[in-house]
Parts: sequence; C-alpha cells; structure tokens
Amino acid sequence: MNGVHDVGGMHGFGPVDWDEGPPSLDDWEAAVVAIQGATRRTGLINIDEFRHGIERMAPAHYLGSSYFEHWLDGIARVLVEKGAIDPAALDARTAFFAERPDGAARDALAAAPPATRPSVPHRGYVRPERAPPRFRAGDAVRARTTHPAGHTRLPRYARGRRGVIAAYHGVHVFPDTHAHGLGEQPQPLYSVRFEARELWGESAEPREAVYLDAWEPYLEPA
Amino acid sequence: MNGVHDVGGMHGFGPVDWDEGPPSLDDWEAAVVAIQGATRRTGLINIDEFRHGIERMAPAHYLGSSYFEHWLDGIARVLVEKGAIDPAALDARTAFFAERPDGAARDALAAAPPATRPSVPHRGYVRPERAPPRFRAGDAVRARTTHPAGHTRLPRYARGRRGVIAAYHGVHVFPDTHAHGLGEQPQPLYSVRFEARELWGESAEPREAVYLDAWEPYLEPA
Amino acid sequence: MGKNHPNVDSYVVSRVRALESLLIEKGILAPDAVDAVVRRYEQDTGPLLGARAVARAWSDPAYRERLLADGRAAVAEFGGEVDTLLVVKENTPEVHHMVVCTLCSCYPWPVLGLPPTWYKQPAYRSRAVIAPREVLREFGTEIAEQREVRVWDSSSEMRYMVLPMRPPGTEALSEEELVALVTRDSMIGVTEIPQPAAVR
Amino acid sequence: MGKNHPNVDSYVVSRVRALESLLIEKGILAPDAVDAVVRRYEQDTGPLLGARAVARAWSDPAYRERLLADGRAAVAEFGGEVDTLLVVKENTPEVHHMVVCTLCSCYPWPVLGLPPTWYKQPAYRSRAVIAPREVLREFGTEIAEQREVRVWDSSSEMRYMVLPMRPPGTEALSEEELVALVTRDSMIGVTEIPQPAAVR
Repeated sequence: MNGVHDVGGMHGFGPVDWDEGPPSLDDWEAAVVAIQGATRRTGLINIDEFRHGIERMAPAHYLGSSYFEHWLDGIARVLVEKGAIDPAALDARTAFFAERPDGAARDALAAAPPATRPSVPHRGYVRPERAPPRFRAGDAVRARTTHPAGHTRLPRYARGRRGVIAAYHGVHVFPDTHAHGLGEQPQPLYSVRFEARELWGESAEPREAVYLDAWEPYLEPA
Repeated sequence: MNGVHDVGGMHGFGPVDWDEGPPSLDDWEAAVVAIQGATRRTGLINIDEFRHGIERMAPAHYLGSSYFEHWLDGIARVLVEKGAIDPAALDARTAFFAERPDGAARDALAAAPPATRPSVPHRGYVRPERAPPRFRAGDAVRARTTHPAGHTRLPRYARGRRGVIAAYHGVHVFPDTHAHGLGEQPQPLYSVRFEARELWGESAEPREAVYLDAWEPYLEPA
Repeated sequence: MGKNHPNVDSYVVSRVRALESLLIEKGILAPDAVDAVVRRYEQDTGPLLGARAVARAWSDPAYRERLLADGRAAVAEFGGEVDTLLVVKENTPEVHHMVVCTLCSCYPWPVLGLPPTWYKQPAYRSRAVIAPREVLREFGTEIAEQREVRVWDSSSEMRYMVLPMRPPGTEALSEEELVALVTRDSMIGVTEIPQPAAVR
Repeated sequence: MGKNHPNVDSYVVSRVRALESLLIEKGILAPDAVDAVVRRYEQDTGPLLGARAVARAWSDPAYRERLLADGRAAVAEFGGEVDTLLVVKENTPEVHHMVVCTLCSCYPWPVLGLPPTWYKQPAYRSRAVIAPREVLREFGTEIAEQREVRVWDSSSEMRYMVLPMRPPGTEALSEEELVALVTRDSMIGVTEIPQPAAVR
C-alpha cells in the first residue's frame, strides 16, 4: 500500500535527531517487545502481517507516535482481526489499568494463567529453489509500476525505475501474499542497484546508489 | 518538496467522510480567511509562498489538524520568516487570549489601529507570451523525474510518467520560483493527460485518465 | 457545529485572535475584514453562481459554448465576482469529469462557495486520482464501465468546474427551476443529478 | 528517560498492560517473558557482537572473508544467537556503505542490539535514500566527493551491517582493544571510526 510508512525520499521531517546515548527500553516498551515475540513465537502473527498491521495505522497517529506505539497498535489490530482477542475485552482491561497506573499485568488475572503454548519452530524465510531464477547478476531490470492497496515491500520511490541486478539471494517467502493469509508463495529475491540519478533525477547527490532487496514479481526486464 | 501534503495516490486515509450539509465557518475560521485575504491583498504573501508555508508544517501536525489550522500555521510561518511579525509577540499575544477565551482581537490593542494599507492590485497569473510554447496539443511528453526540496506543483505520482498535451493555457507565473522570492519567471502552462494505466500500472481502474496542469519546465518530450 | 467543525484546540483560537490583533495593529488587516468574511460566506455561501451557469448552459446553447470556452467570462455575465480562471468540463454519456486538488485543496470558491470538508481531506485528495470509481461509489455514483472517468487535478491557478448532464424529464422546467436542481457535488463531479421526483 | 523516551500517553501504558494480561491469560505470552526481554536488552544490549566481528575481520583475513560471504555464520562463531540472515558490506577508500529501512525500521538487532531512536524516525528513513551525504554530514561524517555512497534499504528479511574501515595507527592494538573502538553508528554506516587519540 502507498501508506504513510513509505517515507523513502520524502522531505519535511527535519534534521536527524541524533542521540549518542545507548538505547534502553521503558517497562511498557519491554512489554511490547515481549508481546511481539510471543505473537511471532506462537505463529499467531507472521512478520508481514505484523508490518501490515502497522502500515494501516491512521496516518496522523503513525507520524505522531513512537516506534513501540506502532508495534502496540499494529499487533492489537491484527489480534482483533484474527479473533485472538476481543476488542471490548481489550478496552475494558485498558480501563482497568487506567485506574491502576502502577498495576502489573497479573493484577487483572482472576486465576493462575494456563501453561504457555509451545513455540512454533521458526523456519526462517529462505525456501528451496524450484526453478531457475529469471534474472542474473548484471541484468538490467525495471521495478514495476504497481500501486497495490495491500502490503508490499517495493517502496514507491523505486517503482518504474531502472536498476541492475547486483546479487541473487535465493528464494524467499513473498511478503505480498504472506501478509494477507495467501501463503508463503516463495519467490527469487535479488539485490538491485539503482543509480541515484535514475531515482531522483537532477535532485540526486553525486556518486550515490541505492540497493534494494526485490522479489522477482517486483521486477521486469529493462 | 516531497511533503506530506502530496497525497495523490496514497492509501490508508479511509473512506471519504462525506457530509451533505452546507459548509459554514466558525468565528476563528472566518478570521483565518480574512487574515489570508489581507496578507494576499497587501502583497505580503503570494499564493505560492502561502502554499509552501503550509507544506512545511510538521507532518504529524499537518495530518492531525484541520484545513484552516493549516492556513493559520502556514501564514504565521511566512509572516515570521518575512519579519512581518515578531514570533515572541505572537506567542505573548496568544497567551493573552488564552486567558480571555471570549476576547475579541481589539481587546489587545492599546490604541486605535492605523489606517489599513491600500491593496496591491491583483494581476492574476497569466503573463504575456514572449516566445512560442515548446509543445502543442497532441504532443507526447514525459513529466520530469525531479525531487526538489522546495515548492513545486508537480505531484510525485506524475513524475517520470508519459502523457499527452491536451491543451495550452498561455504563460503563467511559475510557482517553483514564485514561492521562493525568485520572481514570477512565467512559463507556458499545459493541461496534460495521463492514462491511469501509465500512472498506476496494473492497479489502475479501467477507462480513467488524470489531467494535470503542468508548467513547461516540468515536461520533456517523450 | 457537526463534523465540519471538530473541537478545535483552544490554543488555535487564541493564536488566531493574536495574529488578527497584530495584523490590525500593523494596518494589514482591516478591523472589519472578519465581519466581511462572515457576511460573505454566511449569507452568500453556496454554489448559486455555478448552478445558475449550469442551468443557463442547459437552456441556451450559445451560453453553453461561451461557458465551455471561457468559464470566467461566462459566469461574470451573472454579475458575480470571479477572480480566477475557470475551466468548465462538460459531462457526456461518454465521459464523466471529476475535480480534485491533490496537493492542497484548490476549489472554485467564487462559483461554488465554501468547499465542503471532505474535499479538503486526505481521504478524497489521495484516492480521487488512483481510485476515482471507488470514490464515486462512496458518493452513490456508479459510472458505467464503458464511460471514461477524467479526473482534473487542480495544480495551477486555473479552477475547474463540471457541467453536469441535464437530467431527463426536465424539458418543461424553467431556467429558475433548473437552478434548484443543480447541486454543488454535481459540479465537483462526485455525483450526477437525478431525474427530479416531480417529473418521474 | 531522555529523548529516547518521550512522555508516552498513560493510555498507551494501560493498553500495553491490558494486552499483556489478556495474552498471559490465553497462554500466548509467558508470564516471565517481559522480564526476559528486560534482562536481555538491559544487560546484553549494545553492539558487542557486531564489534567483535569487525575487530576479528580487521585482524584475521580468513575471518573477514567468511564474514563477507555469510554474516550470520561468521558472527555465530562468537556464540551469539543470530536468527536472521546477515549481509555485511565492507567500506573501502572507494565506497562508503550506509544502512536504512525506509518502509519500517528493520535493523540487525542480534548483532547491534536495540536500534537507536533516530534510526526508526522518519527524518532518517526519508532522507537516507535521497540525500545520504547531507544526512552523513549531520552525523559529522564527510564522505569525499569521489567516494561512492551506497545506501542499503533493508526491504527483505536479510539484515545489513557495515564493516567499517580500520582506522590508521591501530596496527599495534590487540583484537580486544580494537573491539572497544568499534561503534554502533559505524556499523550502521553513518560514521567512520577515527584514529584513536592514544595512538595519534
């Protein structure tokens, strides 16, 4: 989707707010990281569903909130969509903790929690090669002009632009289907080099290239 | 600039929030409209400076605020930049009215206001043709691939895309310079037809075309 | 109020007053300018001028030609003050026109009055160019598949207005009666004008 | 706290607790999972694994080759748990590499620890691909005009890390001393590693 998350090449966000200090997690952020891990571990939400959950945040909310708020919002959206949690129960329990700012999660539990579900083994994202890849290093390609309403990992700035295959990385799970319950449909993945001049025209900086990982359906011969 | 205002072709803003009722202005909105008119009437802020003032709003603020808040924010930004108002005075007076929610503007005036400045005659945006236009109706063109950090009226969705000149509209003030104190530098203006398929690829709806008004420097022969 | 006027932060109202008073003090803003805006848009608001031009164009082929050739001059025949160039696009059984401004919210204020809130919001501005038929359906407007949709993105200082198709069964109506049929949304191009119930 | 942790709305904190308790109740979240995250990232945080790999690559040409050929396997030699594919790009006098994720904020957590806040914000994500030299200058990094800048936009499940250039004058340092020189930002590619003061 051409969402507000697709910020590559935008202006207007100001200078980088560089902070040299080591990052750390607030308690609520650590909880969000743990929740994300649990939804992945149990196979409830895959990585692409998770990302697409975030992408569908209200745009003003996305830009006005912090990174782990994105995670929270995206995870809750997908859990509700999958029927894994009841939105009314989530709201009611949010109100419960709003009354108890120092409360811990266990304070809301009526009984001892059940045994935790076993982990689903993580298979990674590389799959067997079933056919030779269409492109080889050095091939000229063009990123397709496509503006799907659903999840994609082809950023807008590259669409319709010519590049060169820099490397072939084997066959990888395809985010555009994996995010939508349409299966892994693994596709050859390439590293594609785009000259900055091709992407940004006369606005490009000198001697710059952008490398993007692109699945085969994102590309056509140029 | 590739700003958050350039929303053509984006997803994620939800359905159109159609409201059949006739629009009206709240008091503060009417004041913003009057202020905008006054800054234009007196030649303080031209239309392109005004637009670029809005485009430079913080992106989260832009998406999280209403239309006339955009105007207010953009006008105040440009007035401060031009030295027409003192930002400290604006802040102080904002505090003054925060204490007086029902106050009127005249409550802050120590003395009778001066006579209002005369209007600068409005010359419109069409200028004499000094040379024949480069393109004629029917010519195939391509919108340039350009990503200027400053003001432009060439939306991102059209950049690098092929179209056909539908009409020539004479020579018009050029926003890309006019917004930046670089003068009117009038340029031939064309109506350009882009097939939806060219803009959106396989995501296009059938039998659709977008017409864009494009100044000659936005275009190259295709 | 209603959804046109979400609860605005009191900071915004204070800041407007502050700017207003500073500009009055400097002789930039006339002290009665705000009242004049309220008068103009509270009383003269709405798409009357546009509706008059449409009804005349339906009734008078010579006027229709003038309107399509130079919208500003043709609308000025009604005595309205039109300070922008106006391009009028005529809907036909083959082509449906629709107006948007993706980069800001350019709108033909002099002929249509205050823009509706939805016209200024990103939902309309973003989707009108990529999914116009889908947007039209949200307005209850179904454009036949073989009819072309042309979307006019108002990127210059020219403004756009749609001349909608005259509904069937209105041959006997007077020009004044036709004016009453013409809606703002039909001149933006997001709706068509239905056959009036009275003549069905 | 500091600017890594803007004052978050109390609603957010309540909602996290709510989700946490619901997921514990359903057996999805282990009751001790949050503590485990805190332990891992409060204690093991930081770019140590990445820094070890860099220092080893500087010291051991065979390791350098393994690291560039298969980052995950090479880093795993240090016993770290690396659950992503890792592509390592080597800076040279001709080429400077820099990593970004424009679409979200993909980052090599297993080798660099928690991502810095700026890496996740639109200011960095938007400009790294269109104006990388300008961004680098904001980090105090000036890349010579004749040196190419390559920006790696992490759009797949492979993660990227930069192998920075070994600073001059460090020939006598032990591998452990070299590890201490390697900064997180140099492995993201927004800075280079200066010659250490002690050897100047």
